[in-house]
Parts: sequence; C-alpha cells; structure tokens
Amino acid sequence: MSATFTDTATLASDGTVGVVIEGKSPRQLAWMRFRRDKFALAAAGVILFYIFAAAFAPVICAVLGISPYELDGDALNDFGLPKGAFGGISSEHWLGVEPGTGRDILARLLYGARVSLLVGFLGTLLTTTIGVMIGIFAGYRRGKVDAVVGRFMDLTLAFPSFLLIIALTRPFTQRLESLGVPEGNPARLTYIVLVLATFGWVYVARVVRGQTLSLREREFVEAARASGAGTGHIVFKQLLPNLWAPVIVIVSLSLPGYVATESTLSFLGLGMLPPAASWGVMLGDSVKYYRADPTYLFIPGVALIVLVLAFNILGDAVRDALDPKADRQTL
Amino acid sequence: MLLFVTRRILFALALLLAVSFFTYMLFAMLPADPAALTCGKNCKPEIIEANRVRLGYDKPLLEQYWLFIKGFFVGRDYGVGAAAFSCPAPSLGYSFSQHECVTTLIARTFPVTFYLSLGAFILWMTLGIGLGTIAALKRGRWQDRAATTFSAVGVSLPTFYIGLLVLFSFCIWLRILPFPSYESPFEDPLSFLTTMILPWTTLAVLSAAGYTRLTRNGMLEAMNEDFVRLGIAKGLRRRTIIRKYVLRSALVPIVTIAGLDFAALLGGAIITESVFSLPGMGRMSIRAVVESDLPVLVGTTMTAAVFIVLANVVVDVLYGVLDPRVRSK
Amino acid sequence: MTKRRIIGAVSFALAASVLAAACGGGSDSGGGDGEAKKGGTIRILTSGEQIAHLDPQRNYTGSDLAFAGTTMHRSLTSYKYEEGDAGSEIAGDLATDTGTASNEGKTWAFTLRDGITFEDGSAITCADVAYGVSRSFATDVITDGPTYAISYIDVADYPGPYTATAEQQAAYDKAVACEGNTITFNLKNPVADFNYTTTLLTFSPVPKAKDNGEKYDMNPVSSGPYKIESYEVGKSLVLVRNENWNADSDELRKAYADSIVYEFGLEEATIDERMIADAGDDQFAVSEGIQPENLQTIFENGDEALKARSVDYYDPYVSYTNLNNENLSCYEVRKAIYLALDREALRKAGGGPYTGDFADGFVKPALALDYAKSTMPEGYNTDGSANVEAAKAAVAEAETKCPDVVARAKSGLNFYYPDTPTWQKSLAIWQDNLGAIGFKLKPEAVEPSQYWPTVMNPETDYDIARGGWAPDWANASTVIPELFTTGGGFNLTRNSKDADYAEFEGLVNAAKVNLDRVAQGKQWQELNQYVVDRLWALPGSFLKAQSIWGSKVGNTFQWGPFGAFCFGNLYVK
Amino acid sequence: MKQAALEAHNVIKYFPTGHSGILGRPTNEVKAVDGVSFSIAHGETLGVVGESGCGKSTLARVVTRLIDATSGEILMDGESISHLSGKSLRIARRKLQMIFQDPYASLNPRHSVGQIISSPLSVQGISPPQGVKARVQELMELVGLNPEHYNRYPHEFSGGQRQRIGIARALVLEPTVLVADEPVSALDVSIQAQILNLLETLQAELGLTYMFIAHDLSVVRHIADNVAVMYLGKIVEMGSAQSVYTQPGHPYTSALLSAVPVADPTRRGRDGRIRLEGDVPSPIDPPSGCRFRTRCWKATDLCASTEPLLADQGNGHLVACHFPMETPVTLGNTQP
Amino acid sequence: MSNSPLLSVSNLCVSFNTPDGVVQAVNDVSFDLFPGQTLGIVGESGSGKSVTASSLLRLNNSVTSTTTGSVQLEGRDVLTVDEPTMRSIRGQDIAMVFQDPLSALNPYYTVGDQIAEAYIIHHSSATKDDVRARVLEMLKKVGIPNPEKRIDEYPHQFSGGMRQRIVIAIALINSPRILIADEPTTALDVTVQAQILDLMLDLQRETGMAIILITHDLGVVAEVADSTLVMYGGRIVERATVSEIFATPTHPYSWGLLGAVGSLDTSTRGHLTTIPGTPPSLISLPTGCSFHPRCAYAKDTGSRCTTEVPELHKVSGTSSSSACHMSDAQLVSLGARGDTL
Repeated sequence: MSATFTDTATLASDGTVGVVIEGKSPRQLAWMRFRRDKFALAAAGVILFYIFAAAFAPVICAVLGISPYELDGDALNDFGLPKGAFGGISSEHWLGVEPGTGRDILARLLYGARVSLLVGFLGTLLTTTIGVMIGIFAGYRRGKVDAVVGRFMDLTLAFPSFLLIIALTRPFTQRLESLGVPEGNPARLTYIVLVLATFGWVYVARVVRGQTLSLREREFVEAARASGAGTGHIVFKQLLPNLWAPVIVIVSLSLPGYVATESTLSFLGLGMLPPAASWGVMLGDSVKYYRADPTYLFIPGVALIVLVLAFNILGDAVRDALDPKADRQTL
Repeated sequence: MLLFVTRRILFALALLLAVSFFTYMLFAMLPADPAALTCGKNCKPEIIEANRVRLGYDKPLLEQYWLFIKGFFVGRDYGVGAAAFSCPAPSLGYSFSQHECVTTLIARTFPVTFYLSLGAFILWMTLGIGLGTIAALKRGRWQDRAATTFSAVGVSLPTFYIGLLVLFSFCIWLRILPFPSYESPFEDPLSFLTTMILPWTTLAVLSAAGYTRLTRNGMLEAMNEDFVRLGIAKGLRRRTIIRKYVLRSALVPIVTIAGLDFAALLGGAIITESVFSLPGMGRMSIRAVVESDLPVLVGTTMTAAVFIVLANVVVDVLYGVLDPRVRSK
Repeated sequence: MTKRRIIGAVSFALAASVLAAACGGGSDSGGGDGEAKKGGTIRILTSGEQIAHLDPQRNYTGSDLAFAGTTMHRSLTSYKYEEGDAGSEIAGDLATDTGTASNEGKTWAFTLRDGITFEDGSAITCADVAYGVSRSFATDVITDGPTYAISYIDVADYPGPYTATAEQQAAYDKAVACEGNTITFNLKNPVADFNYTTTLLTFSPVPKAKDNGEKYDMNPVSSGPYKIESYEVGKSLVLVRNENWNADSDELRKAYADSIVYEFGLEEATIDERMIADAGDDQFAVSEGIQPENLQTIFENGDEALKARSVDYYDPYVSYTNLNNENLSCYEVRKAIYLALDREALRKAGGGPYTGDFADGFVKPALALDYAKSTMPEGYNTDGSANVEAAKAAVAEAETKCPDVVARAKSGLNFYYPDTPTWQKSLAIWQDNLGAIGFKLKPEAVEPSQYWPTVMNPETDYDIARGGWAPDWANASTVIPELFTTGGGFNLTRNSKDADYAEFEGLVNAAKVNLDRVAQGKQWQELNQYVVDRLWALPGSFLKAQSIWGSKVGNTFQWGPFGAFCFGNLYVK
Repeated sequence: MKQAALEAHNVIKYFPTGHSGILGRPTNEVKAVDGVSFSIAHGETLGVVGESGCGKSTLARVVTRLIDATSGEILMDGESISHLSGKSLRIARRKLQMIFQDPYASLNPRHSVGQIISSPLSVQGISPPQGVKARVQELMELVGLNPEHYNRYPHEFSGGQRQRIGIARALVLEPTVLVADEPVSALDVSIQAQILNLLETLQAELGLTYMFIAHDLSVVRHIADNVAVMYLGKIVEMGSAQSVYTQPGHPYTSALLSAVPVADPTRRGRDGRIRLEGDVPSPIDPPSGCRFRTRCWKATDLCASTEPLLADQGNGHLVACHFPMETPVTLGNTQP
Repeated sequence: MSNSPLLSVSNLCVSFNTPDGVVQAVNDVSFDLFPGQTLGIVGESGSGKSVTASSLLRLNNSVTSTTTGSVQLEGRDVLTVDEPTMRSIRGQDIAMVFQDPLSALNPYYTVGDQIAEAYIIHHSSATKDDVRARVLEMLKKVGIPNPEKRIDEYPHQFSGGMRQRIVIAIALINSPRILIADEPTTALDVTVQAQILDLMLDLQRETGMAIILITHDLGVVAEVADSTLVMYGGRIVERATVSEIFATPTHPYSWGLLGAVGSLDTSTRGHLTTIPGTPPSLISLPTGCSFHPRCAYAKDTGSRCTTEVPELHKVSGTSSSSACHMSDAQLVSLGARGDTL
C-alpha cells in the first residue's frame, strides 16, 4: 500500500456535510461552535458573574462595608418599612434594606446566591451522579438488572414527590442532625439536596438509560468487549464520555429547577433558617410587600429570572454545540 | 393488546400496594404522635395513652397497616360507646382535625384539583404546542427566540412567585378579575371561570415551557424524516404535512409525558391551590403536613399515587393507540 | 398563621366598672352610622382552614367563641352585645338572669327561659344543657375545650356521657341537677364568679339524640338565630337563618343579616388586599388581623375612608418570653438576657407601635383591680432599647455566681420559635442582641401549629420559648396561677425548682380562695411583681390588634371580652 | 488435515422473545443460529454470505464470545474457548479479534486515534517493548494511516480511513484470527477495494486467518478461500469459493448468485435467471423440514417433512438440499 | 425514444449554507431526459447525485440552499413555478422513490391511507370507493399479496421489500411521466433488490414513464439503465449510454469505478484495482478538475488539470461525453483497454 491520503473533508453517508477542521477534539469543536453563539456567551458570562459574586460574597461585602446580618433599625420607619423611596435605596444600601430588620438587601442577595447556587449545584451534582450511574448500569446490563431498576423507578415516580418533600422536611432534618450533620442550615441544606436527589435521579436515569441502550449497541462498545474489556472499562471509559452531551443538557435544565424548589420550600418555611439568607427566603418574604415595598419584591425575582434564563440559554447552546444537526428541513 | 392491558393493570395494582406500604411506614415513622394530636391542648398522658389505644396506634406497625388496608375494603369503625362512628369502605382513615372520613374529604376536594388540572392541562398543551410549532417553523428567527425565551422564563420561576404576581396584577393593580372564590362549575359557571382563569394560566405558563421545547425539538426531528420528504414529493400541502406528518409524530412522545404531568398535577397542585385559595386536595394535603394529620397525608399521597400509576397505564395504552408500531407488539 | 392563633386561650378584657354586674337590655350602638337593618350576607375572611371547633363544648378561642356564641350556640349567660365597657357586662342568655348563688357560692342555679328551641323546633330543656355540660368531661373525644366544668363541678371520676356507667351518670346527674326549668350546679369549692364561667359555650345545650361525638364538630345543632347550610373545611361555612329561633326568647342577638359566610383558606396578603380594595362582595366582609406590612397603608397613608373602616385596639393578650428556669437557674443570666434585648427592634419587626406597648408584667392594665405598675430590673430602658452595658455587668456578676449557667448561655441556648416570617426576623434580632453580650442561640424552628404541643412537652429541652396569654375572665386568677404554678395549664417557665417557688405557690393559693375581690386584686399585683423580680419569664408587650371591615358593614365594634367582632350582630348597610 | 485455526461445532444461539402472558415471560425464541459447524485452516479465509436476518452477524458474535452461545463449541487451535471466562477469556481474546461493519459506530467518537488503537493494550495490561505510542504508530503505518495523526479524532477521517483505524485496533494484540463482520459494506465502491486489498496484504504479511462475513457476494468472491452460505440460521452450502460460485449446489445459492446485478450490460436479460418469490420467513417460526422450501421452486413434500443435512457433493463441497442443482448426490456424508 | 426531451436540466447548481461554510453540492449539471428512458446517475457518497434528484422536485431546504439553473418540464421551469403549480407537478408529473422504505413511510397511517392520500391530492373529485379501488389495483400491480387485507396494515407490518413496493405504489398511483428513484434498492437484500428492479422495469414497460435511477452500484445500472451520468465532486464527469460506458468508458474516474467492482465469475484475489485517496470535500473542492488528486493521468496534461475545470464534451469516436483534459484519442484507447489503472 503506497497510496497517500489527504485528510481534508468527508461527506457522511447520509449526504449531510461534516467538515473536518484539523486536529480538533470533539470538545474543541463544540467550543468553537459555542463561541459563535453570542447569546450563549452572554449567558455564560452571567452565570460566571453569579458564581463569582457568590464565591466572593464576603469579600465584596467587606469592600462595600455591608453585612447580611447587621440590623439597621435607623433605616426603618415606625412600621418597620424602609425609609425613603424604592425600598430604602441609598448610598449606604445600594439595593435598599429588608423591611422589618433593616438588613442590607445587596449583602443578603450575595449571600443568598451562595445558598441558592449551592443547592442548585449540589442537588444537580448528586442527582446527576446517581442518575447517570444507575442509568448506565441499567442500560448496559439490561435484562434483570434493568427490570429491577425499572420497577424501582416506577415506584419512585408513583410517589407525589413534592408533597413528600414537604412532609418529611422536619423529621428528616432532625434525623440528619442526630446522625451528626451540623444542626440548622447544614442539615436543612443536606436534606434538600438529598431529597432532590432521591426523587430527581429517576429523570436523569431514564434519559441516560435510553442513551446507553442505544450506545451499547454501537460497535465501539463491542470492540472494547472484543478486546477483553470488563464492565468498568466500558462504563467509565467508553460509555460515560459519550453521555456528556445529554447530561449537560439535563444539568442546565434541572439546576434552575432546584433553585426554584429551594425557594418554594423557603416560601413554605421549610428552607434555610434565619438569619441565613437565600433567594427563596427573600422571595417568600418579599411577596407580602407587594404593596408596601415593591422594590424588595422586584430584586430577588429579577436575580432569579436572569440566572435561570442564563442557564436555559446556555443549556440549549451547549446542546446545539455538542450535537449539531447541520441541515434541518424547513417547511 | 387485552393481555397487555391486563398485565399492565395487575402490575399497577402491585405497585400501588407497594406505594401504600411505603407511604404508611414513612409517615408512621414521623415524630408526630397522632394520639397526642387528637388530644388537643389541655392534654394529659393518660388521655394520650387512651387515645392511642382507641385509635389503634398502640398496635404493631404492621397490624396498623393491615387495618388500614382492611379498612379500605370493608370500612372502619372509630370511637367507643355513644360516640362511635364509622367510615364506610373505601375508607382511608379518619381525620381528627377535620372531623371527617378521609375518603369524604378527598371526594370533596378532588374535583377542585381535577378542574384546576384539567383546565391548566388544556391551556398549557395549547400554548406549549402552539408556541413550539411556531418556534419550529420559524427556526432561528425571532419568533423562535421569543418562544424559547418565554418557555425558559416560565419554567424558571417558582409557582408561588408567578401565582402571587399574577394574582396581584390582575386582581389589585388592573382590577380586571375579582379575587378568587371557588364555586362549582355547575352552580356558578361564571364565578368558576373568573376564579380559575388565573390558576390555570399560572400552571399553564409553568408547564407550557417544557412543551414548547418538546414540540419544537420533536418537530425539527420529524422534519428530517424521509416520510416528510415523501409527503412533499407526493404534492401534499404544507399545512397537511405539518399536521399529519410533522406534528403527529412530534406529539406521540408529548402525549405520554403530558399524561404523566397531568397525573402529577392531580396530586400536587399544592402551591397553586394555596396561592389562589382553592379548596383542593393539594392545599388540604399541605395543611395535613402542617398539622401532622397523618390519615389525610396517607390518603392524599395514595390518591396522588393512584393517579400517577393510572396515568402510566393510560399512557402505555394510549401509546399503543397512537403508535401502531407499539400496538401490534 | 395569625398572631391570634399562636396565642392560645380565651380572652377577656375588662374595664374598671365591670364588676358591678348590672343587668339590662341590649341597646344598639356603635360601629357605624345609620340604622341597623335586616337582610344581606355578611362575609368573614380568614386564612384559617376551618373554625377550630364548632362543637360548643370544644370551642375555646376568642374569635371563635364570639362567632359561634353570637350565631349558633346560646349559653346560660353571655356578655352583652355592646361596644366598650358595657360589652364586658354579663346577662342571662338561655337563663332568665345571671344565676343565683347559694351555699356560699358553692351552688349555682339558673332558670331557663320559655320559648327557647333547637333548630329543629324542639324545645331546649334543662336536660339538654346538663347533657351539653356533661360532654366536656369526655376529654378524649371532646378535646380542646375549657375544663372549668370539670374542675368546678362536684363529681368524681366522671368520664363523660359516652362511656359512663349508670352510677357515674347518676353521680353527675346529682351534681348537675334539673328541676323543671331550673338547672343547678353543685360545685366543689365556692366560685364567686361562676356566672362568668357559664358564658363559655361549655354551658350550651346539646340534644343527646343528635350527638355523634367527634363528628358533632361538623354539624352541631343550633340553638341560635343561624344554622349551618354548608360547611366545607378549607372553603367556607355558610350560615342561614334558623327559622325555629324565637327572637322573643333572646334579648341579645339581633340577627340582622340573612346569612353569614365564613371564607376559609385565604392567603393573608390576599385578605388584606381584598379588604383594602373593598370591591364587590368584599364590601360586606370583615377580617381580623392586618399584616404588619400593610399597617402603614391603612393607618397612615391619609386615606381617611380606609382608616375609618379599620380599628387599632388593645386586645386581651400579653406577650412574654418563657425562660426555662431549670437550665437558666441564675437570676443574673436571665436579667442579662432581658436587658440585652432591643425590644424596640423586635417590635419593629412585628409592625412597630401597632404591635403593642412594652409590658411591665403579665397582667394587663385592663384588669384594673389586679394591675399595678411593676418595678423593673435595674438598667431596664423604658424606651425599649437595649442596655448592653448593664447586661454585660449582669453577665460579669453571673460569671462569679453561676459560671456553669453562663457557660451554657455562651455555648448556645435552645431557642424554640414558631416558624413564621415575622419570627424569623425576630430571631435574627435576638441573635444579634444576645451576641452583643457573648451569648449564643441555637434556633429550633417549629411548625407553628405544633408549637405549643412541642414546648409543652416536658421532654423538650428549650431554654427560651415564647408565650402569650389572655385572661379567661376579668380576674388575674385566670392569669398568674395558669402561667406560673405547676398546676397551671400554661406554665412554661419550669420554675418549680426555684428556691422561692414554694413560697410563691403558697401565696397564689391564698389569693385564689380570697373572696374579698379588692384584697385579692392587691395579692395578684404583688404576685405579678414577685415574678418580675425573679424574671421567671420576660414581659413582652401589652398587645394591640387591628381589624378591618368593608364599607357596607355595620356594628363593627370590637367586643371587649373576646377582642373580636360581635359577629352575629353585624349588619349590612 | 492440519490443525484448524478456528472451529465451530454445532453452534446454536436462540434469543428469547415475544414476552406475553400475565407475568411477561418470553414465549418464543428467535433461532438466530441453529446448528452451525465450520472450520478454518490457518492463513485461510472463510467467507460467510447470506441475506439480512440469516444469522451471520450473530454467528460472528458467538464465535468471538461477544454473546454466549446457547449450545455448541468454539475451538481455537483445537482448544475450546466456549467455557472460558474472566481472565482466561481475556487472554484468549488476544488471539481472536474482530473488525466491525460500521466505521462510524465502531470508533468511540470521544477518543483519539491513539487512544482507540492502544485501548486493547491497556485493557489487556500489555506494554509493548517499544512503548505504546511507537507500537500504535507502527500499526498506523502498517494499515496505511499517517502516524502523525496519532492525536486526531475519528470524525476527522473518512470512512475508509476509519476502517483502517478499526483494523489497526484489531491488530494491536497480534491476533491470529480476525473475524470481520461486513467490514466494507458501509464504504463506497472505490474505498471497498482499498480495504479489501489491505486485508489481503495483511493476511499475507502476518499470516492471519479470516472469518469474513458479508452480504455482498462479489466481495466474498474476491477475498474468500472457502464460502459458507447461510439461510435462516443454518449453513445451506459450504465449499471452496471457486466451487460454490461456479457450481452452486443449493437452489438458494443459485438464486442469490443470479440476483446479483452484473456490471455488464451485454449480459442483461440473460437466461436462467432465478427470481425468488416473497420474503425470508421469520426465524421465530421457521418452516419445517428444509427452511428454504417455502421459496424454493424445487420443493416437494419431502422437503417439508425431512430436514436435509449438509452432504458432501465431492471436493468437500457441502450442500444441504434434497434436490441439489445439477450435481450428483452423494449420500452418507453428514456434517464435517 | 422520442426526440424532444421530457425534462431538460441545464446548468443546475445547488449550494448549501452550513455553519462550516458553503457546500457546493451540485455544480453546472445539465442533462435531458426522454420519455420512456431510464437514466442512471452513478456516483459515490457526496458526488451530488441525490441533491440533483431532489432539486428536480424542489425538495432541498429552501432556507439554507440556493439553486440556480433551470429544470424545464414541458415549458415550465420547475425551479421557478409557484408553489401550487409545484404541488401539482409533484406526484403527478414527477414522482420519487427513496432509499429507505421504512423511514419514507409515515408510521402512524396505514399504507392504504398513504397511497390513497397521494391519489386524492391530484384527484380531489374521486369518491371514497373509487380511491380504495384504485389503491387496491395499485397494490396488486406492485405485487403485494393479499391486498384487501394488507391495505389496512401499517408500514412496520411489512418487510423491507414490501415497503419499497408500497413506496413505488405511492409514486406510481398518479401515473407520473417521470419517476426518480434515489438508491431504491440499497437498503434491500440482493434477492429482493432483483425483485424491485424487475418490478420497476415492468411498470415502466407498461406506462412508458421515464426513470431517473440514482445508484452507487454499477451493476444495477448495467442491469436496468439506458444511459448513464457519472458524477464526481458535484459535477458530471461522464455521460454515456450504458453499453458504451461498460465497453469504452471515457473518464479516468469511470475507469477506476469499473475496476473496483469485483466479479462473480472469476476470483480477483490480489488484483482488485483501486482509486487511491478519498472523495473530496464539497466545501473546498480541489482546483481545476476535482478528480486530479486521485488521478493517475493528471501529471500527463501539465498543469491544466490543477487549474482548469474540464468541460463536459463529446468524445469523438464515441457517443459519450467526458469531462477530462486528456485527448479524445487517449481516452478512447485507454478506456477500451479495460484494465486501466
């Protein structure tokens, strides 16, 4: 064989065009496509900004001289409502103060972002990890394992999850505390994350299982088995890298959902305990001030919308970047 | 097909039995003491103990569960002497905080939840599929962006926030609608509509989002199918192709998810019912949580589970009806 | 959860002149302009899911008593349906007068009126009243109601009518005897004001044939001008006219409205907004309690019409903070906590001055005979601000006297609070204030409805728990013993191991049997000071409450004894 | 007869199917491979042809132990590998590798070429003396890839090149037997030829033994020494390529051969073309007796009642037919 | 064969805008199709043959693709007529059969409905019974056994070959004058392929329609086509009658293709000729003749092959046309040699 080959381009057998860019890994390719989407870049920027703000909340607050816990009765009138227009926005309190206590809203928003993002990220991480593991296992093993996992999923899905989450908050938080989780918010947070994962993994597992079922039929999995690979190698080395695309999409869509769930629990008084701030606590509290202090209502809502929107846009963009369908028929 | 349905139903029954067992055990492990709760404020240990015996909470857990299951089929008696009363089958227990058999309570609150869910379902399917279709047909254009952004915003906000904003906006600020005050649609249709339109909208905005996305992606997927090309090649009108070819195949998976979502709603429109003061099952169950009213909690959980499981069966069967490939298997 | 529901007992507020229990016919007064007229529907908006109890023997909170008593259940006696001081006077209701005491107050007799009927038209007999009272002995079924009948009536081991043996029933029938139209109560001890006790609906009649125990709560038989048309928990209670109610037999109830609708399960914010908006049917509505965030809108936004539809008044309650004296067995530590509190900030979190006035004890000034201004601990700032210096000094003193208690306070005090938004904010203030003197809090959030059962459980290890109390009638005998003796129904201070407790209990018992009302009042004043001096509990506020009503509702005065509307006499303008 | 490199004895593979009944137990079996025996000598190529659903791909997977046979024995160099598991199976796999049909699906899109080709080494825990990278690059060179493309990803290669990657991966463990399952059917005509030539060159250079599966008769004709024709899970004819193609004994083989379009318009409309009616029956419920009888123009009652066994027609050319085409029937010889 | 073409394609160019650049899928393609003719278009993946076919029915994505040139169908330019006219052309004048018969059928409707649908669009006045009768007739014609029963079955209940028969029934129910068959047998087994090809030829004989057969299989062309277009890199590189292209191919690419096809008759072990390299990217086609990087003769013509796109021209001495810079004589002599590479 002396022929030389030119690596320029190929046409896939179905006639769609796939172009080859020299020396790019699939990840780099996705990144290139992603970079072209300005909306997505903006969304990523917003999310990074939030993460940054949350991570450095203590530093930012120290620089601005504000604190999420410091009471400022002087900023409130006799009724406990902020003095001045727009919820007491002033040079001292950039986003105004909380009615009733006079705590700084910006500081609470920053600290609240830590809780909300923590719940979102941890919940997503745990849910996704469990879901992916079980999903891959069920999909790869098929047969009896799959059947057992399937029944278990049916059982999990048959419970009205939200009702149970609410009903079990207090007892399970106490149980966690008795198991040694630090009392108060660490236990609450642990509970929320655990319970989200308890009911959430099924949705991830279903998607991953489906993907795995089709992936495992791909010949590269057979090729690995033919070379003597065991289940561990196939699951972690062969299947897992190919599941990132669907998993990332699930993550980007479920993370905002977890942030919203935290806030709903807080609205019901089952979220973070005072004096800790979370967006949910703020949203739940602020709704009452619809008339008396609309600024307070507006700020955490907007913060949440912007974050969630950013995640959605990012999720879509990442999916598009990972899984480009070059030419869609347009009717 | 008949065999398939039978098998499916049998499995569903087994599943429900399992759910009832787990639910009962889970709630039995809660620290709340039902005997103490029925005892009221000025309660003494003797009375608590007497109550415990009277209500059967002194018995081993498994026996309690057996009584619960038995009660479902043959009814159950409560109280002693002149104050005795019974909850006829299918009994799910008796709520001492609401002074009613749980079955009666559910029978009363369920229709509200059902109408809420049904209306919201119709609205969100219309909205979701409509927007999804527009987004798919105008892929990449502003209509697409607008529809997907709307869906993202909708799905991102907590129910209570949207609900209260909508409520305040329409009932206080704009004064377009009166405050919600639930009436049965058969007694006062107008009041029913003006009360339900906001909760419907709230739930629809929340759920439509996902369906916009599903419809859009499903349609885009379907547009790539060869049979769509063949449809065009036949000389079919664009509208016909979209309806019979693209939407039809995009809708099959949507129907299944929608069925499950609808069922989930029947068991869990908790926040919406609270915000809009609807006397439905969701609000009753959250109240049961607050009051540790275990019989009601078990009852509503079981009812919700029944609908979720039932929806699973219906969806499976429906899948067969909608997709001939599944039907003949 | 409204404040009202957290606080938990029947209330009674009293003006100085009340004790002269003059009888007299009711006269229409107060609550609006124009003549009262018949017809229309009155609506009551509430966040509650139901009336706690409609069963007369189980009904025991201020507003519920006011509602059920004025519409459905007649008792032997009643407070007059009057605004102001007159409203605290009692009158015969089912009974022709306010009863006759004999045997040094150990026997009380009431004669029933003619023409009194149940909603089915059958006459109310003495036996029906006696049966009703007997039900309250069945404490396993008839829960939550007042237990005065049990503690007063001279019968032993009577388990209530459902499970009583023939002998037990016979013993009861002897203690509560019927003779024609006259019902006679034989009491264990003299009770001078037993006819105030009989205003409680415990003394309402129940037809034995219709009694179905636990379930009676949902369908009690009316003896008043209204009966239940429909009752759906979480939705509404609709009362319509009871055609068999004989107006001639009732001097109190006017029954202006054709129907009264209780709307349950509304969001608190929604209620306020509906009341402020005053649109449609809400013009005929009343609502008790205004959210703190709306007080400014209603009272100080210059909208006079709105302000005129609302009221800000002292309700019968006193709020205070219970300290677990077994854990905090050191006066200096308790004092340090009290002085460190920024009570002004706490009040702001609850809505500012509209929350109430800083209390100097546990007896409200309204109980004029029993109230005297207390001497507060040294360093107490009357303006409500914290005195951190004095508090720190107290801590320093405590370090030498009781270092282990200080150590406990520094490592964390168990702070049990009802998990409501207002309390979440209050907690933040507590933590901040105590932090200033080096004390720490371990917050324990408790589901509001579970709050009292939780803290009243002897196994709950709280250091700090909240409290609120109102007298059952105008005597501090329904306050001081209830709150601070071991026999009291609401003692959360766990003070029985305090060195001074035995002495205190002796003084209380002496006061209780003192039949000289003025001298007794003096004793209550001293006992109040006794508690303040030891800070077994920390006084909070003499509470205020606010209510609002629609522009087309008349007779909207706040009825003193209950701190609530006189619901049955509300009318549509 | 010298020791065969790869042998199969009466291999059977049934897949359970048709879940029904209340408990959903399988009620039927797909008889995908139903009693197949063959042997391949060292350095030779057995071509297996048949239409879709005849069981040839299942056979390839059973032979390579990717799926377990229901019964039957697979032997390599005379030693059974049917009952190996764990480590011994892993070691046995070094000698028996596979090339797959779809060059798009058989390479993990997330792995670089280097990773893909070296993966069997790491799985087997082998470290080649010259180093992994050098070994991989050596192989890349061998199969006609630019060794500098070590770090590239599959999507950067054309179909033919990908198939070369797949071949390199199969060779990295230095196997003696390669099972190739339709290795060129997804490729363009001009590329097919390149790959076939490469496989032939490799066989010559490395002394490999091939089991070559294809549905395209002309491809098999090109590469195989011996040919087995499968129909509904059974081998119906087997013999040297020359003999099977020029003197097909089984009516099905004849039909198959005559259905292949010939790139010669002058032979259009040639006589004696056999056109089969209908479709292949379901392997769940194959016809009784001779499985081909439902489509066979020669079938008689005998075919329905008695299953014809593979019989030697001379020169080791085996045919399973009661009425073989124009060749004398020699009875007595059953399966090899 | 009549003299006036039924369909006349000239200078057809189709390009697609993709995120990665413009893909020139079809470049300057011209050909005529006569009534009753079977035209085979041969090429490998990405040669532009399928895009050419779908352009004739305007099936390409109207947003991302640009089509120029003209496709004349009896005086109407298919590329520019309005949408209603186009709809009436589709199915009635030009019908199409796709490669994968399973995905080409809508899984949710019975095959009867799908065939009927194609008929009703163009026969709106037909009664229900008429339609059903016509569908049954069609099913019979394409060789579906037991059509009365199978008319109400769904696509998945049919085997691959039967499905392709149904697709053909859909295509032919309106008796179109042109049938475009895009790799109609690629997904089918060889024995079924033979059945389908026979069926198409039978139906052609019956109706006199013209067929454009897109395929990568020279064998299929040899079996059924009258004339052939060979496409490479979006262009036609050779046009010839079937007998000529197999006897005397006149383009180096055609030589390669023919050489690469194995034969059943003789073993070719070790002798299979190949075309080196891989097909080019349609985004960045090689300059000049797009085949030149793989062509053994490109060096012989100096730099022309790398700079100048060869015109498709008639090769003297044959009736074929070729797009190669080599002289006609060279082409003829090399082509006639058979074994050319």
